[in-house]
Amino acid sequence: MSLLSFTDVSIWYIRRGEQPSQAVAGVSLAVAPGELVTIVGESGSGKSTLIRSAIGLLPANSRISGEVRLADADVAGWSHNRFARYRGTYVGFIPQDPGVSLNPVKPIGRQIEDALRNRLRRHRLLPFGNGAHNLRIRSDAFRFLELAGLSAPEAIYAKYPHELSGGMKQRVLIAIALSGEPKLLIADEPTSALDVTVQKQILDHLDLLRRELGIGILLVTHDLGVALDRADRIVVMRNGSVVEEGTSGEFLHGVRDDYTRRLLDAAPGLHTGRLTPRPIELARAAAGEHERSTSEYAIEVTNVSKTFTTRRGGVEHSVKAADDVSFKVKSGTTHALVGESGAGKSTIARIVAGLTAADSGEVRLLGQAGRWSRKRLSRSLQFVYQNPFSSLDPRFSVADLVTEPIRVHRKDIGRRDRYEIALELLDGVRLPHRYAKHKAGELSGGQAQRVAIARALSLNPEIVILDEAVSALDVSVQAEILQLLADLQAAYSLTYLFITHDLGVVKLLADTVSVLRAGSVVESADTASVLGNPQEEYTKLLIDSVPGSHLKV
Amino acid sequence: GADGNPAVSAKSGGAPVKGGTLKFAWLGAPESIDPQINSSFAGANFSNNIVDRLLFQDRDTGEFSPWLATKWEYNDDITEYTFTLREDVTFSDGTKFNATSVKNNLDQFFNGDEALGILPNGKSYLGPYQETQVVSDYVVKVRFSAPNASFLQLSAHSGTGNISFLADKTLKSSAEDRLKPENVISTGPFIVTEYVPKVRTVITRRNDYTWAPAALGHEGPAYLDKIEFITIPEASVRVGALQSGDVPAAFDILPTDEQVLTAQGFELTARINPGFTLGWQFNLSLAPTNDINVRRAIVAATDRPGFKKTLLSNSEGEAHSVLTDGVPGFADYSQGALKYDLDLAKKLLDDAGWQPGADGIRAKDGVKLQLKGTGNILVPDARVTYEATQAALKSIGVEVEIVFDPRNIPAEQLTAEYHLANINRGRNDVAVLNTQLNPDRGNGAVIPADFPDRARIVKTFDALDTATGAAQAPLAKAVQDLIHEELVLVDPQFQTSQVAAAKGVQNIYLDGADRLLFLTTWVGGK
Amino acid sequence: MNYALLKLGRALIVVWGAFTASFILLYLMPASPIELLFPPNERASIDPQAFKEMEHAYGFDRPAWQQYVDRLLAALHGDFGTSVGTGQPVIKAIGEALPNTVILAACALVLASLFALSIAWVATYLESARLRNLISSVPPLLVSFPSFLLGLIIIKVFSFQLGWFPPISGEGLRGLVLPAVALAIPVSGPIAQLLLRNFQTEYASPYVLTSYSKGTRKGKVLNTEVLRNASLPALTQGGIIVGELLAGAVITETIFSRAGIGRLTEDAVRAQDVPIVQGIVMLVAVCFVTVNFIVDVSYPLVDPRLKAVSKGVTA
Amino acid sequence: MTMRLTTASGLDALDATTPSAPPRRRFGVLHPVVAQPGLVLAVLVILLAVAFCVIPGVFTWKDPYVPDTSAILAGPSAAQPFGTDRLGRDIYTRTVYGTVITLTATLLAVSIAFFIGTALGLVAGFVRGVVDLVLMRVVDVLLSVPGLLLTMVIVSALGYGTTNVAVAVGISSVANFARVMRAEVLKVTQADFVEAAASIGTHRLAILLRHVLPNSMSSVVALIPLQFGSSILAIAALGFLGFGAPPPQPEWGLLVAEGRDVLAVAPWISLFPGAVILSVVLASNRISRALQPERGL
Ligand SMILES: Nc1ncnc2c1ncn2[C@@H]1O[C@H](COP(=O)(O)OP(=O)(O)OP(=O)(O)O)[C@@H](O)[C@H]1O
Ligand SMILES: Nc1ncnc2c1ncn2[C@@H]1O[C@H](COP(=O)(O)OP(=O)(O)OP(=O)(O)O)[C@@H](O)[C@H]1O
Ligand SMILES: [Mg+2]
Ligand SMILES: [Mg+2]
Repeated sequence: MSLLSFTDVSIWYIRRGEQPSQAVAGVSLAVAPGELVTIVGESGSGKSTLIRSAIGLLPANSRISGEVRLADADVAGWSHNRFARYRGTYVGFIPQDPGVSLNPVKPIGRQIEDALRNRLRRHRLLPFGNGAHNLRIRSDAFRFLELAGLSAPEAIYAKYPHELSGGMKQRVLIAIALSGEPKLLIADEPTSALDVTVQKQILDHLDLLRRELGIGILLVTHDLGVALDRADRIVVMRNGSVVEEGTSGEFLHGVRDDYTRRLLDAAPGLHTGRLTPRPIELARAAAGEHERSTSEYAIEVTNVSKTFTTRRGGVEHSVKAADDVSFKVKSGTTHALVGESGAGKSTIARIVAGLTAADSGEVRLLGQAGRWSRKRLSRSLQFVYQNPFSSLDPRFSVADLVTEPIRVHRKDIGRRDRYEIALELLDGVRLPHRYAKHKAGELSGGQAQRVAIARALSLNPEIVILDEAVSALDVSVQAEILQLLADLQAAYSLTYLFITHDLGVVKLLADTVSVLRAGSVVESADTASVLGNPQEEYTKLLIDSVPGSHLKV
Repeated sequence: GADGNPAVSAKSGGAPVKGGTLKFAWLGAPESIDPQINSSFAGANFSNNIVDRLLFQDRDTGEFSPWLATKWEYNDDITEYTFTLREDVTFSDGTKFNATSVKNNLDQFFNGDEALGILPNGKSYLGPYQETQVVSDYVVKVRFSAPNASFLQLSAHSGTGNISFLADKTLKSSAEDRLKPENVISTGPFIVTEYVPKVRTVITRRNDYTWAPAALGHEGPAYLDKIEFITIPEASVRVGALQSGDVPAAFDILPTDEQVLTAQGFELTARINPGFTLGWQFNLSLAPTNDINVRRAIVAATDRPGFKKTLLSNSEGEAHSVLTDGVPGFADYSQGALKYDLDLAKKLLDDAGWQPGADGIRAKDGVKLQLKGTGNILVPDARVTYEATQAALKSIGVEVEIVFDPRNIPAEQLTAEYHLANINRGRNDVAVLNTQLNPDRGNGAVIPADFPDRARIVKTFDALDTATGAAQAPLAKAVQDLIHEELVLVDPQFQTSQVAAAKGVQNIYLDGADRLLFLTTWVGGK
Repeated sequence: MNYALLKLGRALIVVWGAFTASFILLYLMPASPIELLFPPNERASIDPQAFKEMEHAYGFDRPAWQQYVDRLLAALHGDFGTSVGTGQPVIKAIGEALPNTVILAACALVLASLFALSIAWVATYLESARLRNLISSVPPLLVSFPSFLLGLIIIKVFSFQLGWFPPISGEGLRGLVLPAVALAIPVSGPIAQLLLRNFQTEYASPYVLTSYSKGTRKGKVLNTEVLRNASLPALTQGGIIVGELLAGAVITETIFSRAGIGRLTEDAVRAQDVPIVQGIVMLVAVCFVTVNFIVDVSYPLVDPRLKAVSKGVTA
Repeated sequence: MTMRLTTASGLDALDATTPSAPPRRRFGVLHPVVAQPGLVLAVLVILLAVAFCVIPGVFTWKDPYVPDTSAILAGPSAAQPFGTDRLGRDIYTRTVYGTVITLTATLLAVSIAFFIGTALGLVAGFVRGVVDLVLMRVVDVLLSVPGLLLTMVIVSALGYGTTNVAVAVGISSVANFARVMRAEVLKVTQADFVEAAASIGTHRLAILLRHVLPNSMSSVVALIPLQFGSSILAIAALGFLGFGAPPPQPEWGLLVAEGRDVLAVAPWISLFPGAVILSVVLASNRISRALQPERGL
């Protein structure tokens, strides 16, 4: 018998005055004890909606039809209070974002004790005010924290969530989910917000729990690599329906569905070599040619250091974001900076782009040292931000956005001409002309990032710095943008400084790579040698953690 | 005096009952319990019960009779007053009241005392005060540098500017100490025993009080043990508290509530405020009110009988003169200069060349008949009558803008910008005309220095200071003629009143200046 | 510690600013305060000599800057001069009025908070969208109600019509009920709006889902998770709420015949009793900055996120 | 922090295979009426109030100023829907004609608050440093004295009258706009697109005018109707206390105040204008809520 079964479940969201929108359309699915089922799909495909219905956590504006069976009960549409009996004890839940899923003003220990108390009270095991029970609860809490992979629970027991790292918070959440000793765990992208190394640890741990405790796990992810690595069964969802279902092996041997195929192709972890640029119809930016430098290295960073000092609640903290960093980038090539969150990647990128001043060290661009004026610098170097929506003024039209640099630099070019240039630039990033009149807010993430790239190219720069320019995008969109970048690089002979935390992406695009950790360069060489033959322990760990990297298509 | 509007008055029922506490709700609160600081209405009403006057003024005839002084005389110039004092009067701390007490009090009232922080509170009331001489233990002489006929009434006055006598201990107390009840010592029938600013003031009977004014027909101490003055600023709450029985008596009853309360069986004690009738004084220095025809027209457009019929309450009176009916020397102009005649008003303006303009407002030589005036927010019905006059004037092409709360308009601005200034000044003496309108004194009508015949006008006014009693009557008539007929200085609206309402409280007494005197009041009956 | 000093410095600057601003405003007033001692139509007949002496006695005849410096120095010693109306020292007049207002305001604050909290709680707890909307529409109604009419209506209904409470709040707790309610209602409006919004945002936070997933019932989720997070930010409005209470007292105290800061304010403004008005402005400003200072300094203590971060532990 | 973006459909619209049309509206043009009856009602109330200002003659044929001694203190009836006052004037007519006085004053107050406040907030938030420090202390001072008290003090300094009251209410609300504007400007200047504009060498003033100002306006604009409502209340409260428009002007607060003393005898004098004030304030608050950028739930 299965722990959880969905039978023809459909879920709608209603909004006043609008037609209900269907987020899940007739899904049937079951999870057996000891089984790990993953649901894969792009953002908005209804993954979260579906699994939340199994624990009664759908928002109030949702409507459900079909049957959601936990053990023997059909729980579809139950109220919170009615559901309380099943939650925790029968089904545990690991939420998507550990950063916001713990109450920020409660100590960790209390949060897990709450869960334990709920269970004990329900079983009428907890007479009020009994010290022995409090002790028992505490030792239980320690036990579950350990079970979730936190080796020293005493150390974090009295701490608050903000004092823990993302991985630790996620483990606390796992401990909370386990504390009711549930038969079924539901995890909604439990690792998407975490670094790859941490992600691997957490997933390994879930695997272990499943094997040791025989818990059934329903795992949602948008990363096909993760699914292929671990799942007994993979379910691919799109637009609310299941488009394909099968085992990992079946998937690798060929999929029927076109969409699944594309997902598979796009998964960075499965890639082996560099992208080949496709030809682009050159639309020479009308901003005019300017002399291109002839120096061998476009970027030379020498002994750059940067320390940030912040005040919080009156106390000063200093963080060494860049520590004696040096690397060089040949003109016309791509250099990748990789490392975990907080390693200092952005800081270095911003120093190179002149957005942040370094404490010490030297940055040489196109063979020239010394200070560049903003205007001069922006002709040769452009910066593309991680989040296209925040880097594009939401009130400007796409045409205005991509030609804003031209408006600033070339007062002689009139409005009409600028519009022409804008259309050419949109061609360059393969965005249909009709978007020229749209506002940035009306675009999808991928489209917006294309606009940001077009804007960066408008002044015909030699260097483009891309700070996690694709991290915020869905895998399939990510692949398209990466391809576009490769195409553009070939067409315009650009030098890229490419920042990412995803080694899979590095393989696709970078000629050389620097691995950063806590502000300093651990290893810096050409991509093939770093990835193929890592010298440092840390690099090895990073490479090992890339999901799907062990699989062979 | 003429009694055009008999005031509603409580009937006293049965024999007086001794004892009991009276809770008495009213609008204001004494800003200080020092009787010499008496600029507020509530302050004067409260202190009237803890002090005595030299003389007692009959509220109907205006005649003076003995109180603390048994005898009084003045010289022919009316610059020197000699009072012979009662010898059995004591302050509540046991010290004697004598000629020195009078001197010390008048001196401090006039000069203040910087060391004690006492302001010269009486400076503007005592006028040309020079000194007080102690003739003997119980004879005292008050001297002025110029004739001051009105001092006689002032010595009986209980309204703003009254003279109160305090014991030496009080006179030597600092301003701050005088906020403590035990330091405020006087000769009156009650002693202040509790003072919570803006909330409550309690006065308690003096049992050894034996010097009530004979004219009041009362002997010995007061009947009530205690009176608790409770401040309820909101009119509707005050009446509500009265109706719900939370307080048995209340003062400052609004005209609109009179009828309701009478219908509910409350007894109303009401009296017209003696002195000026409430109204506008014209500004003779400003165009267009410097045109006598404009002034005449405004006076003719004011429907005084109409107000009495439709807007005013029972206790309020139609204005017959610049003076209220009861003031000695009053003359009636209601059928003459003050007659309501809208057509006449129009004709006056037409004849004077004020032609209606496109917007309906009259104009002459580019000057529009647009006037600025002040109103009065303290007397509720003043709002109504002024607004009615305003509407009537509008209908004949005169536009008036009224500022109803003129309290923060400085005097200079008032004379420089306002054509019509509200007056409403209490004093049961014709001298009030002199202080207010004499071009050499208050000059309320802002008569310019080069005004034709100014000297004669001043002389007519000044003459009021040179006579008292019956001799003053023709002089008073001459001044009123000047005001209403010759110069047209004021536009009276109506006679204001004070109203108290009560159930089961007998003989609430409003004295000659319309201030409360609780000497003869008792609770009980009914 | 530095942080507290910084906040304290700011608070002092604000108080000084309020002092200066009130001095300028009041000094620029058209009429001389002495004139205002007399009824308008008697002003012309004031003896000029007496006028001068009184002006001198109050110190209104000196140059503005000198008065400013003197007053500032005196104010530093807690002396705000004496009331022009009564001759009482300002500090004393305010000191006498303050306790009444504090009691009233404290009761009103408690009532208002409880009321606002209940609205927010119930509106979040209810499952029915219709009921939820109904309850959520209460705070805007409270905010929009003309408070000057409210007191009169309350007293008319509950005192005169029903006779439940005395109309004048002289003695005892019973007399405090109506004025406290009349003051609490308008004040609770903005608080309720704020709490309602906070409750909704907090209730929509993911950690609430975590709590539910532990098997907690809805009421307990609201009490143990949402309540604190949603109501703490309301503390930052503390200064403004205290100000609102004092301002609300102006009308409430008049209607319910209570002596207090509100009545004192209205009287003083009307009578243009400059020293008293300035004293009250200073009192309010000091209350505001004190409450804000306390909130600023204590907030890190109640919100662990703002506590000194002692080096995050890393996995 | 890593953040994943979701577009409305969550799909890249470039993808030819995915339909991404927004859900169709059920009620067509009428949609907002059915969806938000409260908002529609609020707009209607405001429109009616505006109509009162512009064409009062359409709503009543009486004169708001002429006394009528034959109908003194008459209760509400078909002829006088709101009853009459002590001079026999029709309260309904006076309320209609009073709208223009109250609303013009409100408009003046809100404009003062909006322009000065927004400018202060913009400068403080954009220039930062000492200017910010000084301006924010000024705002703190304004905030430290509650609105009603501050306006009372200002009015007593400036003198009574509608205009002065409006100016005073405006000044006392400057701080609200300044604070919101500053916070918004701070938020916007943190945005990557401002840095991006600066990095291509855009002039600071151009950044301020083209990027910062337009993007920070939405919150202050949403504050306008809210402030409009509270200004009506403040102006009415001052009118009630007798600081505002001189009689016989039918300013709303004054209308309520005129009935204050006769509440027991003729409650309609206060209650009807009071109800009108309530509904207009409620309506503008509702509109403000609709303008507020959506958040949470
Ligand atoms: N509370 C809600 N109200 C209305 N629509 C919603 C709500 N939550 C989600 N949706 C919509 O339902 C659809 C499915 O959302 P869901 O969160 O289940 O997708 P998902 O696959 O989990 O996406 P992601 O990978 O971004 O988490 C989306 O179009 C989303 O916009
Ligand atoms: N402006 C700043 N002020 C203070 N500290 C900063 C600032 N910018 C970065 N830091 C700190 O410097 C360190 C490195 O940050 P940086 O943004 O360069 O890391 P990153 O590798 O880009 O991380 P991520 O992958 O999360 O973007 C972090 O600890 C960060 O908190
Ligand atoms: Mg999801
Ligand atoms: Mg970064």
